[in-house]
Amino acid sequence: MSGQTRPVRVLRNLNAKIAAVPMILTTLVVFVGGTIWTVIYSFTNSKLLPKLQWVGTAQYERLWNNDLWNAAIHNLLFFGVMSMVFTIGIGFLLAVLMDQKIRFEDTFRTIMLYPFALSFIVTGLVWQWILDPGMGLQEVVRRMGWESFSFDPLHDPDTVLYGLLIAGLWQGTGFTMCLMLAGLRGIDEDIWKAARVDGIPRWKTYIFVVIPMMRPVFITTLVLVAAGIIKLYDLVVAQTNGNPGNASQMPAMYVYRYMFTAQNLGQGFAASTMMLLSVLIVLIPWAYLEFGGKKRG
Amino acid sequence: MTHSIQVKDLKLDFGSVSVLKNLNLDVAEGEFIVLLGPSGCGKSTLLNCLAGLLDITDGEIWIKNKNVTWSEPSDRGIGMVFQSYALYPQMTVRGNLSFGLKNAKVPKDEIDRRIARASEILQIQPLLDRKPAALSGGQRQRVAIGRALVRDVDVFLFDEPLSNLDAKLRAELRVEIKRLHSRLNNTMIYVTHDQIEALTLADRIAIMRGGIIQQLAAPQEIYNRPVNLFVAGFIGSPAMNFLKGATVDNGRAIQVGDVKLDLAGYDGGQPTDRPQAILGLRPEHLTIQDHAEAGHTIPALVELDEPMGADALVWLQVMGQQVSVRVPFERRPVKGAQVHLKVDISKASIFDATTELRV
Amino acid sequence: MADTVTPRGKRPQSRFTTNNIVLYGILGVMSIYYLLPLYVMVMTSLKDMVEIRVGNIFAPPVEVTFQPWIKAWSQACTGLNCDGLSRGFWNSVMITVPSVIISIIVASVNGYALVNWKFKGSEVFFTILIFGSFIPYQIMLYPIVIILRELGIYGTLSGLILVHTIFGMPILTLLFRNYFSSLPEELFKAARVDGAGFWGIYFQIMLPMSMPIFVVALILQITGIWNDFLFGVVFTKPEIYPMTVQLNNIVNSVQGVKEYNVNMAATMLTGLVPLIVYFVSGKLFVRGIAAGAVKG
Amino acid sequence: MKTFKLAALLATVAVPTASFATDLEVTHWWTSGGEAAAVAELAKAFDASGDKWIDGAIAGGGDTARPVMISRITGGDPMGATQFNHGQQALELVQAGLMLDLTDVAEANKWKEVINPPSLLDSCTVDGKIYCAPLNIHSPEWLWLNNKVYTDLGLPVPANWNEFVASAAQVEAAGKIPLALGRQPWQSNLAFGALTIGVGGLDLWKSINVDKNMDAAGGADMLKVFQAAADARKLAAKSTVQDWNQATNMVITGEAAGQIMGDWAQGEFQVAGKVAGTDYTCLPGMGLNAYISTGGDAFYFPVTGDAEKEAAQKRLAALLVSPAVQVAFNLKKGSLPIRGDIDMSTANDCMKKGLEILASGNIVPAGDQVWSPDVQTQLGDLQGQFWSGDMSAEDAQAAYVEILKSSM
Repeated sequence: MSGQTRPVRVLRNLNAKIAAVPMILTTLVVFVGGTIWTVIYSFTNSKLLPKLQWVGTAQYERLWNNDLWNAAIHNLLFFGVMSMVFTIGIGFLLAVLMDQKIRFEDTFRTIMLYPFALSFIVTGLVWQWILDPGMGLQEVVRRMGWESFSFDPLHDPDTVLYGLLIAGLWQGTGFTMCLMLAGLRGIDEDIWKAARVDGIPRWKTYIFVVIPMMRPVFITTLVLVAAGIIKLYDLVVAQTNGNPGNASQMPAMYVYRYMFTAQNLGQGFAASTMMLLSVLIVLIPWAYLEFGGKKRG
Repeated sequence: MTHSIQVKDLKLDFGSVSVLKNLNLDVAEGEFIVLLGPSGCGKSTLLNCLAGLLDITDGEIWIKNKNVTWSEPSDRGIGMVFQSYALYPQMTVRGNLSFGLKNAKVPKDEIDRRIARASEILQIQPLLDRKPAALSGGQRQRVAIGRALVRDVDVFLFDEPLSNLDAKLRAELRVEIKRLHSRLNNTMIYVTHDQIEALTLADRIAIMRGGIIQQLAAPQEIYNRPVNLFVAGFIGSPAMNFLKGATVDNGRAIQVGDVKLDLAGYDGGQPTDRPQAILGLRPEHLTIQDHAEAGHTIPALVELDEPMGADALVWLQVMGQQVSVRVPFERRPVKGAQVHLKVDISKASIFDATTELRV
Repeated sequence: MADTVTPRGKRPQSRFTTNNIVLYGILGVMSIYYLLPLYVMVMTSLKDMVEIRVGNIFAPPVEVTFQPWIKAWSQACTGLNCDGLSRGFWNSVMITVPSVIISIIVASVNGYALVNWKFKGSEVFFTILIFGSFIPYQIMLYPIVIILRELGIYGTLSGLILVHTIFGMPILTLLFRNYFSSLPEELFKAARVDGAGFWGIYFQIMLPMSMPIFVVALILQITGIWNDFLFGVVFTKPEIYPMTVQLNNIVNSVQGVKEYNVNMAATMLTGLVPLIVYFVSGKLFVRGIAAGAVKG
Repeated sequence: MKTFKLAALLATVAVPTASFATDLEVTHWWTSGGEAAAVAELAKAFDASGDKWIDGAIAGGGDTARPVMISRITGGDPMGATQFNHGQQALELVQAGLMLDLTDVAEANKWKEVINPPSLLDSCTVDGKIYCAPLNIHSPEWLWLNNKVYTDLGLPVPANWNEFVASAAQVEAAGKIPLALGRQPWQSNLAFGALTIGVGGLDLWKSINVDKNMDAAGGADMLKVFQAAADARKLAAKSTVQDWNQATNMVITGEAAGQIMGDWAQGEFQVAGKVAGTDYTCLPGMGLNAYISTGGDAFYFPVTGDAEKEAAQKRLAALLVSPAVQVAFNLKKGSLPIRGDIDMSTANDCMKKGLEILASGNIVPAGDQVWSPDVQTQLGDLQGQFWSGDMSAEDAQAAYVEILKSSM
């Protein structure tokens, strides 16, 4: 290329742009295109097949008047907050324990990580079974002599989300622990020396020095965990299927149910749009902080 | 003399931030230019622009009388050495040296010849089959220099090449780079924040601040006649002393506190009267004596001294302002003594306090 | 990279300090929590139905039988097909191998381009991509069906590979981007001065340095794609249904009573590939994550 | 068109024609024991005619299978034939021109004359053309009882729902669950539908569901039905299984005394080797009103654009309605045949009861035929919530009326 004339902007680093084509197409066609398509059809009364018969915001009005949807949103919020707090909390705690120069670190790590290799469907089934009052944990404890022992979280509307949580944490905390452990090991050894010289207790060092330093790790973990929570579907379907009543319904299940079982695409799309909107509300401030503020110099 | 590098009206913006502002630079062939400045001054950015690693916003860059403004880095006839060495960790030293040549499709025997020559110059023959991880810092930087050397180019770009080395190695390699320059005699652009490197290596130093070259001149010129307060304060260690005052008597004298100093012999012509002037005095251009000389001395109170081996730096109080003076160790005055400082006005600089320019 | 994963912290002085008892106590209890389901699965899969009905789920089998495993692998029925999971195993391999390879190649190139070859708007695309990782798959089913139909690859293996590549892209690109941005930028600059282009730098400089993160990506993708049910069942047809579809059919098609032992055996057979991957490469996984995947 | 008609005619007349051998992929969600045995009959008959049945069973019920089917049809990679329930599930696919017109097959085989009740064919008809082959009739309003549970307690086996409720306390006292109920919403909805006909009576059911009389839906008679359901849910409180056949299995094993389930439950009893009348009792219309509603399954044949496939699709359509297949299939499935002109003498007690009611004409359309899937889903959600929670009968009725109104 001649060095004298400024190259056409688009052609500069052409190879890099060609290489980014799959990403650009994916984002534009699938994520942006699919989202816009979904939003457009959420204003129609499409049933089994998408049709452009406008009904204004009727689908949304129906959505927000629907007990099931409201229950699903409520459940997701509750489960999401609990899951986020416990996944990150337990993950961090385990990582701290694993970081104490323990013996058999490899063994412990494998034990904690292997559930992540299993699908949510499997996780849901196994835990449904272990928590089954008739033959699971409750029954076993009763047979050992504690007749009045009662542990049946999945069939009580007030506790079913905790039952899901037990399974969700089982599957996900190992991975979080690995992320956190990686973060802990990325921290400069000098920090520990400095803290010891200053006579700061270890737990204080963790809370006031180490955790702030691990901000990027926490953010990555948060993104991964949050993405998983919003998509939560397989686990619930396999473990409780939304029962008892609506006590463990999730928005993704509502979407799927109305799109395919009820054959009311418009309603499903309206629910999808609300979910996407809530994702945007969370993500836009994050993206702004992440990319908006800093520039390379 | 032919131009080796010409930078014409170079501008670089990152978004709304202007990093380089209308920058011009002419470098003669074989010249050793050091870009010096505090961090964030744009010196490394300028080097990256010369290398073609950053796309500029406006202006032109010419290397060897060729407009290379938009050429690929590898087509500009430059070699570059980085602060972190940037050796490819998975390749041996030989692989590192030959990578660029292979990309340029240089014939095999030519590659071998050039590697042999470069490794002889840099004395790295025994290291050729090692991986970078097995080398010491100094060895790594030699290899990094070798990578520029084998490219057989006219211009070498150094981006703080010695900053990661300890003081002793740094001094050794500094001499080696100087030797290399005198042997190869090609153009070198060298970015550093270390003024010793700048003063020892450069034919000319470009002092930068805020994306602007403040002064481009030979080291002695910069040392003795700094163009403004910033350059004056930045160059020289220990730093230049500044005393607030005013030029009086039609510029024939400078009033500092209640002392008036005669400006006869000032290198810079007759300054006009300025109510706000700053007198710049380097510590080595002051002498301590116990008697006053009207128009040539300032009274001072000795506060403390810093022994520096052969010399000592004496800190004194001059009319409420701090002044340091370099004296031979054995001639340092006692603490608390009332002394007089003799000013060598021919080596002093006077700055306008508002424009900060030397007068 | 190995030096980044050595444990930190004070080494406990003796084996029986209070600290140590608490430390190993907590780890032990947690290990029981993690191991319990696996234990139950294994034990149940080795019992016959009679024993399951009378015994408790935690008791080891009185009489070990491998019949459930055999049934799950080669005899369990879905509708009229009674060849168990075996039918889907090779399909899963055929789906997983190309999907994993292609999705990782695409995502690693993305990450590399995002870090080293920024262009106007590249961060915007990346942000949208991250947004994409939050979209529940169910929502995107319909648009994807339309896209695949328009491309004429609905119901084919290539269609499914494309879907896995698309939905694997957000998280993988994030991982690769984070990793590549943790590599020294000067290496990239040096290679450009040395005349290497986009692909030259990618293959000769970046790839050889990126094994840790490739291991992480490999593990995540093998697990994710192997375990996928939704895309496998919606975007393909019975001849190329993955193993999970058969698993679903076995677990959900109840012939009278639920055959828990067969279900558990089927579950473990299906999970075997990702489980082996984790057991074998768990150490590399942590190392890979430590080597830059989580640095923002 | 003429050549197609000819081909179809030929196909139906000369059944075993190996020269036509074509593979047809058939998707359905029949994967339980009795269901799979029934499907095997279809496959056997189709294979015997020289073609090949490629089985595409998707387990997990219609809710799991239908998205797959619809995606594949709209995605342009359709199967050869697919199951849907009678009613409106496939209506839009037909309207979009994605389904094969079977009118010529129907005419050639005189479907209009043989299919009974005729309402089944009406469900297949869109704009005067026929798009599906009805296969069987399922009536959901049955009460299934385990005789042994009652004889062990020294009680007579209940003859209707009221007696069942009356004896429930004794059953419960014996440590048994009176009523087995799977916890999927459609099962609660089904139980409620059965109670409506059983407790509320057929006229009430018809005025709400056929005449869409909302006053009746919100009226006092309907409230009684809701109260009956509220009582019933107490009887089912300890039943926590998900799938219908797990619930049926509780009745088979004597863990539970009874279950409200469609006639397809019979297939499970049969597979378990139980004999109707001796081991178990079936009460159509809950033993109160001997009416049944005529839901069921039909096969649709997506347009493939392949003449050879199309011919095979039409051969299969004709085959499904043919007398021999009807007998073989329905005996295994436990469902009623869609034609009255065949010999079902080998049917067991329960099925005979159904056949009698069918012959007497005491039939009503099924929920899928009178309400859209959207309404059915919402009703299911409501009943799912009602049966497993503590919602009051009044509140549930109000929500019920609201859902029905919203669809009109």
